[in-house]
Amino acid sequence: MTMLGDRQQLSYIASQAADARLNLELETEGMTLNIGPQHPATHGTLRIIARLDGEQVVWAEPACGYMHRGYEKLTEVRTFPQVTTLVNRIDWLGSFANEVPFILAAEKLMGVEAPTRAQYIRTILFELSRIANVSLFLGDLGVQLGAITPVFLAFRDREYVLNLIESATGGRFHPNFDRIGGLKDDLPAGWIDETRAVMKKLRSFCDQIEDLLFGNEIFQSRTRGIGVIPRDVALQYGLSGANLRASGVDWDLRRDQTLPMVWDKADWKVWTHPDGDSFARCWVRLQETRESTKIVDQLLGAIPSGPVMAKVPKIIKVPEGEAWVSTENPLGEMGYYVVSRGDLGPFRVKIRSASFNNISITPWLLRGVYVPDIVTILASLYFILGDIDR
Amino acid sequence: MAKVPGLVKGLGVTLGTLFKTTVNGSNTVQYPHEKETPPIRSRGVIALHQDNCTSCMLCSRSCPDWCIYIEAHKELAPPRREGGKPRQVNLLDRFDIDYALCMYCGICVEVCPFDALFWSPEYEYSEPNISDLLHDKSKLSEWMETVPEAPELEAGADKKKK
Amino acid sequence: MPPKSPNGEVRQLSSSSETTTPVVDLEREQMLEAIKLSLGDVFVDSHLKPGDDLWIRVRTDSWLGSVQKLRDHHSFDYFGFLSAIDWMPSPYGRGEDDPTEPAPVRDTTIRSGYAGGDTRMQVFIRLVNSKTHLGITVKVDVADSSPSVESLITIFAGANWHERETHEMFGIDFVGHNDLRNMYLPVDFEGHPLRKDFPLLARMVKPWPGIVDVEPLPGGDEEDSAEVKASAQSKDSDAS
Amino acid sequence: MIALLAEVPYWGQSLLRVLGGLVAVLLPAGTIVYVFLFKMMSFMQSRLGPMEAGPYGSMQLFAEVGKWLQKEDIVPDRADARIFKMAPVIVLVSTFLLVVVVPFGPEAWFTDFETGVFYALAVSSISVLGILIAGWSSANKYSLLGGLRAAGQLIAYELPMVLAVMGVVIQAGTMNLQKIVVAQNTGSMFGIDAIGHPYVISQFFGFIIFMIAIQAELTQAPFDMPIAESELVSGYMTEYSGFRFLIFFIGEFATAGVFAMIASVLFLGGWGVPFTWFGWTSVDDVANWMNFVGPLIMFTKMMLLVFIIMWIRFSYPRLREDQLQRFAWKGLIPVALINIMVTAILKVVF
Repeated sequence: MTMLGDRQQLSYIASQAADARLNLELETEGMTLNIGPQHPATHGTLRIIARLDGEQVVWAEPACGYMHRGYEKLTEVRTFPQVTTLVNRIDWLGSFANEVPFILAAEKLMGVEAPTRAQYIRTILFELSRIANVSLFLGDLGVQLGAITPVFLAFRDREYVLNLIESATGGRFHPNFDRIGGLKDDLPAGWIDETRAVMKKLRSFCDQIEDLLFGNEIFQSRTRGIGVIPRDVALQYGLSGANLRASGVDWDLRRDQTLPMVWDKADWKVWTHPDGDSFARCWVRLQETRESTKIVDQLLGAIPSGPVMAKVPKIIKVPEGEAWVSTENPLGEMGYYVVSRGDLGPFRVKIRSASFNNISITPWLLRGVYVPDIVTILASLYFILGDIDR
Repeated sequence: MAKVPGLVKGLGVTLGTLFKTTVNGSNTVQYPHEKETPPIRSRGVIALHQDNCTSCMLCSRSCPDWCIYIEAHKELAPPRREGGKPRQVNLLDRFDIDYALCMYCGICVEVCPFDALFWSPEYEYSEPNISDLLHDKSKLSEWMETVPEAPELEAGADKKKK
Repeated sequence: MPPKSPNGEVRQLSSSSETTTPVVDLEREQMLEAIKLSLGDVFVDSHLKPGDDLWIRVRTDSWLGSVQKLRDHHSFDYFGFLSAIDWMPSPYGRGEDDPTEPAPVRDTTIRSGYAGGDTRMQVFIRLVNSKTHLGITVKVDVADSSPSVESLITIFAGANWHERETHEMFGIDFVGHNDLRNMYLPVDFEGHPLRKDFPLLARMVKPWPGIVDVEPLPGGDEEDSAEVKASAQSKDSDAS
Repeated sequence: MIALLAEVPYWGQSLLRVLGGLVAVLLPAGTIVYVFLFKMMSFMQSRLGPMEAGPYGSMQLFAEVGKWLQKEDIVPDRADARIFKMAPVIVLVSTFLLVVVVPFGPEAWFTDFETGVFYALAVSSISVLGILIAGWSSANKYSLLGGLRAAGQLIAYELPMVLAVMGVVIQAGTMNLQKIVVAQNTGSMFGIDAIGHPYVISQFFGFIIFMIAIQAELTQAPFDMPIAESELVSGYMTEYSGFRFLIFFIGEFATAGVFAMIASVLFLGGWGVPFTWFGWTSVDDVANWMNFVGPLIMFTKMMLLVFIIMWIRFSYPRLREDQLQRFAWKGLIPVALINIMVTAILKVVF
């Protein structure tokens, strides 16, 4: 893989080399720096090929595909319930949130809607997986910028959330709890009180991270004004989630879209930031984590009683049709374009993952920055490799 | 009140955690010495209740990974009642789960119509060699002992479900 | 305070989807009319699911122009994704065939989805209006012999990677995109994996464990296995 | 001490000095690694750190050393093998050379330089050579970037360090480290001589600048761009393995210890306690037991300073290279110059 891939990449770099001779006065040649696929800054196996002039990036491009698992092809040989087990491995940090849009798309095609109780639990678990995902981002952000402590605090507190997800669904990372028509099971007793306690902990974690990182002048000088994405560019590249909101676009699919989920039953705020720089992106995520804990807290008190599963046949055949459902996942807009042919399995599933679009802006964004800023920008765009490569 | 510089606040967080860890102890579980009990629903390993299995192949067929291998043959069993016709039963020859392939999705446990498969929270079965992760029915039956009772459900749940 | 739902109503909506979603979706209908008007004869077909989504299909030769019109005149300024569909059903099924028996013949007649289609493969794109948050799926046919369509990178820079991926996975050429390198696969990879006639090797190298059936009693009859299946199915319906 | 040593032949004296040097460098380094790197960092991050090797993981360091010694000594194919192998040694040697001038007691020193400060500052920059060599000879782009960053950074921070020390030198009127210690412990502030006159009070800005410069010289966060594990993998150390990495590792923490010792000598009164406590008037009066207690006092002060260095290291993110340079040239150096001017004026006035 690497050798052949390299040849292709290198020939492309050669074609860009004319560009790279920026420093005309000194006639210095640029240097090609391979960041990754095995590199501490690229959680996963993303590789960035950067053409440098000194420490300044002349041209840079991510090379993905080191973790391409071909999920779109794999879905075509699986039945609908089996696909759920695949899709929660796309963004492995917020896996429950990956299942939801797929299940919603299938439900839409079948004309089934989950019972209200299931919708509440779904939404709560969805937000919990957002918290699990983003809290790791907040910690990882520190590591990318050279602070070692936040990541351990993040792992410490994310563990509580994962424990919650595990005790409800049975899987820490891959819940596979969503079923077409509802949920696999109801919540175990005592879960609601536990969750309330954990949400309190997570809020204090957010405060800690804010004090440790966001308030830190060094952190601010590293992130403010770095990697600025203007509003129209963000829309053009299809950026989503916090990256889009940090560019001043007030758009949250949880609020701006009607889905059989219950975000509208809670009182929360969509945070935006006008700057569009790395700091804005990180800050929006921090605020969103806080909002998520609030959403969870409010919904916990309002879970109605009832069944968690609608009446669906045991052997699920989804009627013919096409459906597009996307939700506001931890990383951004995650959507599935499901085409069914009335078979046991989907005919075609196009997985629109957030990171793919979010990272596709990097060649544009990395031009002219310094090597340390590559790391800052990648960290602030926040990607999960499985979400890019799928 | 004057704004505390972020640099000082950051130092405060680390120092605070230092004291907290010193006083309250850390969150680390010293694994081989002390163990966490996983939640009841935790999907650790799949246990097989051999007597319930009728080798209907449903689990094997619904497995997304194709990691359940079943072989069985029919045999005549003594009749249930005196003087009845001898019954035909399926005798399980092989029931292997390849845990190197298993995705721990639980579909097999769900589709099993005869309650022969269960989740156990047991997790200590790692092997140095990947091929040793193919476990046969005797090993799977041993895990039956570790299967816990299903947990109580949260208030408001529909009690119809087991 | 969110309203308590009366004892968690179970909604079996296979027939009642019309009751919850409005039959008339004025917003989308107006949108569709406006698009029809501005695209003119470039517009080929459309499909509207009220309260859900809108699909349109445009002529291949003016793909770029029509998307540009959608962006500029109908403010579909948010680029969701671009991909393609191969409408030919796979001749391999789910790879669950018994290798010892002759391969079953499968129906591979091409049937297009919403908004129709004349070719085996279609490129489609998802655009959203960032103000009203209404989305649209735009489809375009690509010729079977030389699948090729105009590239959108001049109007949506974000289409770059999506077109590279589609090129790699479906072998569709994007005219105007000068950098259609593979994203995922090695350079000398042959074939286009997401085309339906590309076999999924993982499902070919090993026979499906589900093929194996219970060995019958020597000289026994087949009734018993049928009985097992029947009881399994009755249990199914119980459980649901 | 000197009297004791006088009876030992010259080779014996040298041997003792070498042994003493090893203890003075390795013991603090080991303590720093265990107390701060293993335990304090872990506790600051809600974990326990190593717990398996020895009680509370106290033998962990030996286990690590054993592990590193077992590892293969890899030299990259394209590396300039001879100087690649030499580089870590140069770094460590500069640490050993540095400890030579540090006084540990009234008579417990390795050598008594009249220009000790000058020597210490000169020797400390040898390690830059080692790092630059390591970065260049590794034939690795990350190492090269790391080495160049280190060179630029160490040179930039050498200057504020020198300037910060200058204030102390002006105030003490000597470049001899021993005399600086004595001057602090015999001095008096505003007529009160109960605590002597540690220069950390009168040279507060100098102290701050010196500590920041140390932080940068040691390449600890927020100035750890030469290592910058999230950008440059491990900077100039990327290609090193086995005992050569171990030497770098020891060098890093030993230098931290030695720099902290120098800082405590310059600003905290070194090995001494205020002489008035015991009624001593000059260094000749100091009781002989101070030769044994002095090193402990020194050690305590060193640990205090290393605690601050490490605390900052574990809390802060890292600056960018250009921000670091800007901070040195536009921030620290002007402040240090003003500090010198003010000190000089006050010195002349009073």
